[in-house]
Amino acid sequence: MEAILKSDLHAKDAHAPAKSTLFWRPTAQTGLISWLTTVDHKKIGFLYGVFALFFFLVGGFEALLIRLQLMYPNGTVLTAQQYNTMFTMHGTTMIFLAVMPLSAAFFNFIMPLQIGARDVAFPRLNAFSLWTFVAGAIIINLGWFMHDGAPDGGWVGYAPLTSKTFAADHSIDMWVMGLQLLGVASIAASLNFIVTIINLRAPGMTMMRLPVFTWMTLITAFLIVLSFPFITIALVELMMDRLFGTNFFEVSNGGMPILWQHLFWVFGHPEVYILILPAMGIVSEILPTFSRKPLFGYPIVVFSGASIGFLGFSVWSHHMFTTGMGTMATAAFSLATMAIAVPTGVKIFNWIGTLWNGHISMRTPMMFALGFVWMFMIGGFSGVMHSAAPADAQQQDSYFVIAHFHYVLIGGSLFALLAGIHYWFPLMFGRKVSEFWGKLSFWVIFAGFNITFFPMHFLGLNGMPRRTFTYDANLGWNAANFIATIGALILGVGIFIYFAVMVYTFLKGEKVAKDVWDARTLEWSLPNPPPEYNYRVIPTVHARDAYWYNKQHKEEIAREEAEKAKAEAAHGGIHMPHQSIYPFVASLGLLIAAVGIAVIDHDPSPGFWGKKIGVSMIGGVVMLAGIYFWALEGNEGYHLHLDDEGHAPADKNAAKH
Amino acid sequence: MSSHAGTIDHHHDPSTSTGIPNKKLLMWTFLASDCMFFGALISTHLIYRLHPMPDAPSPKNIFSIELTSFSTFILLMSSLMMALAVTAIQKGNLKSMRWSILTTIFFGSIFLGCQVYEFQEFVEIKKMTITNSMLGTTFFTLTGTHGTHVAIGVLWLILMYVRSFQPPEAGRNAAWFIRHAVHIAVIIGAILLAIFATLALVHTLHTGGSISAYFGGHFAMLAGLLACIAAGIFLARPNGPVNFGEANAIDVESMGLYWHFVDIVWIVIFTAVYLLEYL
Amino acid sequence: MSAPAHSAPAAHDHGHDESKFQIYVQIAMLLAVITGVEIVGIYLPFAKWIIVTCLVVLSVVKFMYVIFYFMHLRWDKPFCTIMFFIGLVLASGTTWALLELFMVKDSLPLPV
Amino acid sequence: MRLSSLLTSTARWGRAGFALGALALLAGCDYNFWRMDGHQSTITVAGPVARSQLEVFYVTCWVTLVIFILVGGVLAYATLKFRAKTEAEEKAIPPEQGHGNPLIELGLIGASVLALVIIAIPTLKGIWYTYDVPEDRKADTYEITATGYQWWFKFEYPSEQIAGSGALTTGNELVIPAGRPVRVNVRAIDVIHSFWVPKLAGKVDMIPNRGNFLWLQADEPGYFWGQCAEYCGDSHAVMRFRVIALSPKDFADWVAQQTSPARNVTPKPGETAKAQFASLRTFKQNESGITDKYDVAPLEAWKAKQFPEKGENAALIAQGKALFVSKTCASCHEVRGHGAAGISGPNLTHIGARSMLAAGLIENNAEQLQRWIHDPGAVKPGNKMAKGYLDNNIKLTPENEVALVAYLQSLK
Ligand code: HEA
Ligand code: HEA
Ligand code: HEC
Ligand code: CUA
Ligand SMILES: [Cu+2]
Repeated sequence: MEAILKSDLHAKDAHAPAKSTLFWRPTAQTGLISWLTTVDHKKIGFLYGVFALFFFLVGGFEALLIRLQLMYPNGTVLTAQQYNTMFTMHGTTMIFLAVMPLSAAFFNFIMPLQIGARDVAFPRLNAFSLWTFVAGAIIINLGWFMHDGAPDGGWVGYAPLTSKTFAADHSIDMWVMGLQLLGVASIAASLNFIVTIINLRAPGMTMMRLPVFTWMTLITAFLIVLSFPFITIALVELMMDRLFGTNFFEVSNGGMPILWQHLFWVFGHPEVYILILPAMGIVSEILPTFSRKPLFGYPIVVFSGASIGFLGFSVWSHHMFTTGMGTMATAAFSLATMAIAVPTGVKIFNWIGTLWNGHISMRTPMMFALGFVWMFMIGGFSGVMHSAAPADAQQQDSYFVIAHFHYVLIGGSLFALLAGIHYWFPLMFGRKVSEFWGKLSFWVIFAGFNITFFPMHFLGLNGMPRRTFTYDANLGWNAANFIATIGALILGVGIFIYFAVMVYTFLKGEKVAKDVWDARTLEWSLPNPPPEYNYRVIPTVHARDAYWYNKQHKEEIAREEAEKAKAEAAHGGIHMPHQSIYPFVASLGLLIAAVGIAVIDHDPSPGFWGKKIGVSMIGGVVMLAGIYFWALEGNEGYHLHLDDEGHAPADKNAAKH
Repeated sequence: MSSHAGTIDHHHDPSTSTGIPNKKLLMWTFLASDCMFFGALISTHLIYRLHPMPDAPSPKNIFSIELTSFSTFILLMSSLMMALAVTAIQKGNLKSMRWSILTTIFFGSIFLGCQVYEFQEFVEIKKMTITNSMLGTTFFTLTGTHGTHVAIGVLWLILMYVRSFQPPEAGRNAAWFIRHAVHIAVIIGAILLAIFATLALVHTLHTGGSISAYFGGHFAMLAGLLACIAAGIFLARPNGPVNFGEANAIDVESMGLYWHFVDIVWIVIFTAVYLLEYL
Repeated sequence: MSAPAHSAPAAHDHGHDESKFQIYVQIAMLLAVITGVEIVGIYLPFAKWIIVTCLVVLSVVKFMYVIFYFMHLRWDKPFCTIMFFIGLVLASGTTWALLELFMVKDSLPLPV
Repeated sequence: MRLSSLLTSTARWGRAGFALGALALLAGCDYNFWRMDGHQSTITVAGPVARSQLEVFYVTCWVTLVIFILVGGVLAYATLKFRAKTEAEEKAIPPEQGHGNPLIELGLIGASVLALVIIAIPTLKGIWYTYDVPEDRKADTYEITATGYQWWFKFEYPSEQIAGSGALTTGNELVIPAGRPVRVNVRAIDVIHSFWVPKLAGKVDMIPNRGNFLWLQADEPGYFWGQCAEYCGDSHAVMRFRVIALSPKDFADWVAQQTSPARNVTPKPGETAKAQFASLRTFKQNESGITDKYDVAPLEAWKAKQFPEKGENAALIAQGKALFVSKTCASCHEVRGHGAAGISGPNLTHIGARSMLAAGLIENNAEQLQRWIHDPGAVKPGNKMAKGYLDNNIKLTPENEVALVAYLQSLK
């Protein structure tokens, strides 16, 4: 393993004795400390998943309240302010705290396994991303527990409604600072993924052999690092307006509120592809596995993913067709938006091509994946209807948009993510959800989803505006709203079944051997759950569906592995990174600083800055200290020496080099 | 594990799939992302410059192109020194690297000093604040963000410089840790004191005050500055073997990429924000 | 993590580095000169568009020199260049598009 | 459980789910939502702009529907046809196959592009057509300025100038001539709003510091529902308005009536204010403010509102007129000719002749009007009138309320 040793740049430490008196080297494998200090991509992925699912339930609960309020005309479940808070938090939660981190969970857990790596390129940065995400989620949700209440500016936070003049309390501050932290977390994580995918591929894993899910991870990561800066700047400008009285969106001093919309949607449109591309990656793994065929048109699926990502940067103004951009700009964005249908269609066609002539086995993941293809198609078609600007003038901000994006977000992203959970569950936990309960939950979710959102197309065309807490009985919207609410309740039941079964399976589900699905990609060559070091021997990749090839060439591969294992043992065992608390400390500092900026009153009486600056500074110092120690403690790690059964010796420190 | 002295190829890292060291790839990707940050900020500034309020202040009457040209020149030179620092450490020439880094820090601090001076002048003499006009808002935010990047760069340079004195087995050496912290504090102190002393001197000269009054009035500040410099020299004396060498070139190089990027952003700002206003 | 173990890493060209020093200094001088030309340029009595074009071109030249030499893109793997240019091109493209969008007649802010 | 039994049982459950859904559908059948002809329908349109937008929609709808049937058909076929029937077949590996087929891919890409071209052509036409009044109709165009406020609309008629007080101004009900193109300049002062009358035209945003406009035309006289379509804070949902299109003659009459000052009702000597008040009942949260009869013939109802109410009590009205000033109403509302010239609320000069109150939220009748001035905040969450006048601790007695109501009703 010369390679790994070389990547370890602390040359001198090679001779250093084990004990460090200055830096805490946690080694706990269980308990709170082990989770707070973990740098293992699998544990981090698991934590992302747990937080994401929790927030999905919270967001779903908010959605149910929305639906209950709208069940009948002139509903009284929520007040206007509560309702506005609810859809703001529902949108923000679902997009930033549920679907994105759930994708991140898969990026973390699966992607390194798929490329035959032992971890991501920067394990501690990975931990930092996780905890910063958690910090952001806390800040956004802090309002529920405070007098000012949770944010109510809509998930797009259009200025000047979110400026100090029209939203004087702290709720918007929390929204801004929370999103800001989520941005930091997402960018840091994505930088890490990009480097990992580009640089840590196993020998033979060329770019055109990468599993499609890994490809989509790469493209998504690119979208994140390139689009989040725009919302970051938009939020900085809004925050400067709110804190220091600058003029970015201050109309009386020449500010143009429309600028916020541009900055937001330059981010916002790529964001929706950030939500869908991982889903497409998951589906591109599941369909071949259960059709028992390689993916049809691999290169073109990859290429279309990249072009969706690229085109995604040139269409943002289709969210602004009604802002009066003039004919030329409207036409240009209209056409560019339509163009995206082509690469997306290519994916659909190739998925069908994958099924063609296969031996399709209808297991639960496959059900969700096929559900995805159907539902996403419908959502995509209503997207194309939006892209025709004159038609969109009637649809914009109506329930037609709500229908469109729930079809792509739930029928699309969420279905695929639920499919992914089922698909990789046996690998992650060594247990498998029972087919009966899996399929039952699928059908209930599928039916509930369509009953909820299909009528919304009609509501939209019938003129029901979105973000409205009430409506009158004489507008012809009663039936559709009632049905949608019933659908949402059915959907809720479906989700409940899904999670109940998942928890049950996690605890007492049927144990399965490795590679239950007879799958194609490398991660399935691992025992389940995968050991901390992933691969005992870094695999050599010979073909696109690497593990499929290996299964076909068993002897050759066995010989190869034995040789490599010997070479590796000779070189000092498996290199593992140390656990570290400092990424957590740095995130904690960010959390404190954000609380200081967002929540503490700007009280001018005791000294100019009041207490605000104090708390923010404490946070800043904690963060800097975290980063400083993080840099100083170094990344030398330790070595694992496996015995023949693949067990590591109990005491890790003893294995230090 | 051996340090392969003399055989490290700085353009190829065999442990990665592409041969590009991870840290370098990380930095380049981050810089691509940073392009978008500054793209958003510069767009904001230019959009508002192209659609000013009727009574908007004219930048021509506010900017001082001489000062800005000077600081632009300084920043370019700092970039040169940074590039030299990287070459030095790639050849294992620690001493040369330290001097180059120190010079880079020095130039960077001059740039920051100029910016502090510029901001102060705009606010106090030209009466342009961050709140009283759109120009102030976008100008201060844009150049301020750039200045923050420079400040972070200077801090990073300082940390790297001090890091180059780290003895082997530092993890067990608490005394070193304290020395290390003091060293950093001393350098930051020296920079801050130097900036403020210089600004005060400029102020004195501008307002026609006497030099002796300046020395009298700022005695403590100047004494502190001298003390910091002395302490800095003392802490930088040769003190046994260090754990910093050719293998760390990648760290210095990544830092260099960041520093140069800050420089090229300034190239764009200098043209788009300053020069174009004079046409 | 390990790529196919390349045989002996390409011999490190120390000789090259002496000339690098020269190159760096020369480029720094060149950059300084260009900056000087730019500053003089804004006072020249030419048509505005000529000067703007010249300024843009000169800045781009400076920019390219810094990234290709100081930041060694010239000597690095092309992948680094691609990586950076993705961000650069998108950022410039978006900035350009935004400026255009705000120049459209319909987008002009209301006269006060 | 065996796989086959599994499949049948899930299929059973699936069917049960759909049955449940169908039940839900039936439950709501009193209002048939497939028939999309509500007041804000974008399908049953009443003007050329909305019609052209609808045509574009139909094109997109048909094209995508055809593609859906084709692609979905193939997908369904593939799923059913290539499904592994037995467990053995599931385990077996299908024969080695190609990894793609460039010809098919290119063909499908070409077909998609073609489909998009079919959509793109009417789209482009529509963009230019809906943008501004066609050249040949320009001369005939009627111009109006609409301004959005949190949470009501102000409408100004620049071509109807009134000596001493500028352009004719109304609130929340926009009256336009039918059969003529109307160009609406949309403005906003506080936050972003959007002007949307679904049956006449798609929406255009009202953005502070930005000069947007749209055009629309009502083919026939009619009464149309409008709605603010950009989230603008607490009461966005109930920021509504109405558009009333009148025949040229009716329109001219209306303008003549509106441009005259507020109506004066002078009490006959000796007439006393009858404290005839319907004691205010308590309203539920969000209780509807419209009666069932209301939208049977809205245009006729609106027309009826143009004439003085029967049984007016002139003395009561005079009392209300005095209260309107003493209770600070006049500081926010204008009643031209009655010395009230506030500008932060809707112009009330002819409020009695409007069909709706509080920006299209409640019907304009005595009961609802009293409900409104009694506690505007309970009717419309967070609105500025509640903040402005109830927060000033101005308490109206029931007698005050009745007098004010009578007064406002008299302003025809
Ligand atoms: C997962 C997220 C996701 C995805 C993938 C998409 C995909 C698309 N979206 Fe959507 N969109 C959202 C999430 C998403 N959207 C959200 C959240 C909003 C609302 C934001 C807010 O305001 O709050 C929104 C809003 C939105 C609008 C603005 C509506 C408005 O507010 O007025 C528009 C307008 O053009 C649009 C268009 C599209 C298009 C053209 C696609 C295309 O990518 C779809 C392409 C797919 C297909 C077309 C189907 C498959 C193709 C074939 C089978 C090939 C053949 C087909 C043809 C030739 C037509 N979307
Ligand atoms: C990925 C994103 C995502 C997802 C998954 C969903 C899921 C759902 N959404 Fe929505 N939604 C958005 C993104 C998403 N949404 C966005 C971005 C907006 C726009 C916001 C804005 O306008 O600013 C929006 C807006 C929106 C509206 C419009 C509000 C308005 O404009 O006035 C509605 C209305 O019906 C709605 C409904 C639903 C429903 C019923 C679900 C269901 O699918 C939810 C299913 C889940 C459950 C039913 C949970 C089940 C759990 C339990 C029953 C347990 C509960 C207990 C605990 C909390 C422990 N959503
Ligand atoms: C602080 C300013 C303010 C004061 C004082 C005020 N109003 Fe209002 N009024 C408003 C505003 C603002 C609205 C629009 C509210 C909305 O629809 O959101 C309004 C709306 C109305 C309406 C409905 C108008 C329409 O076109 O729908 C009536 C009637 C009315 N006010 C009557 C009164 C009376 C009577 C009083 C005094 C008792 C009064 N107002 C005092 C600000 C005020
Ligand atoms: Cu005004 Cu919504
Ligand atoms: Cu979009």
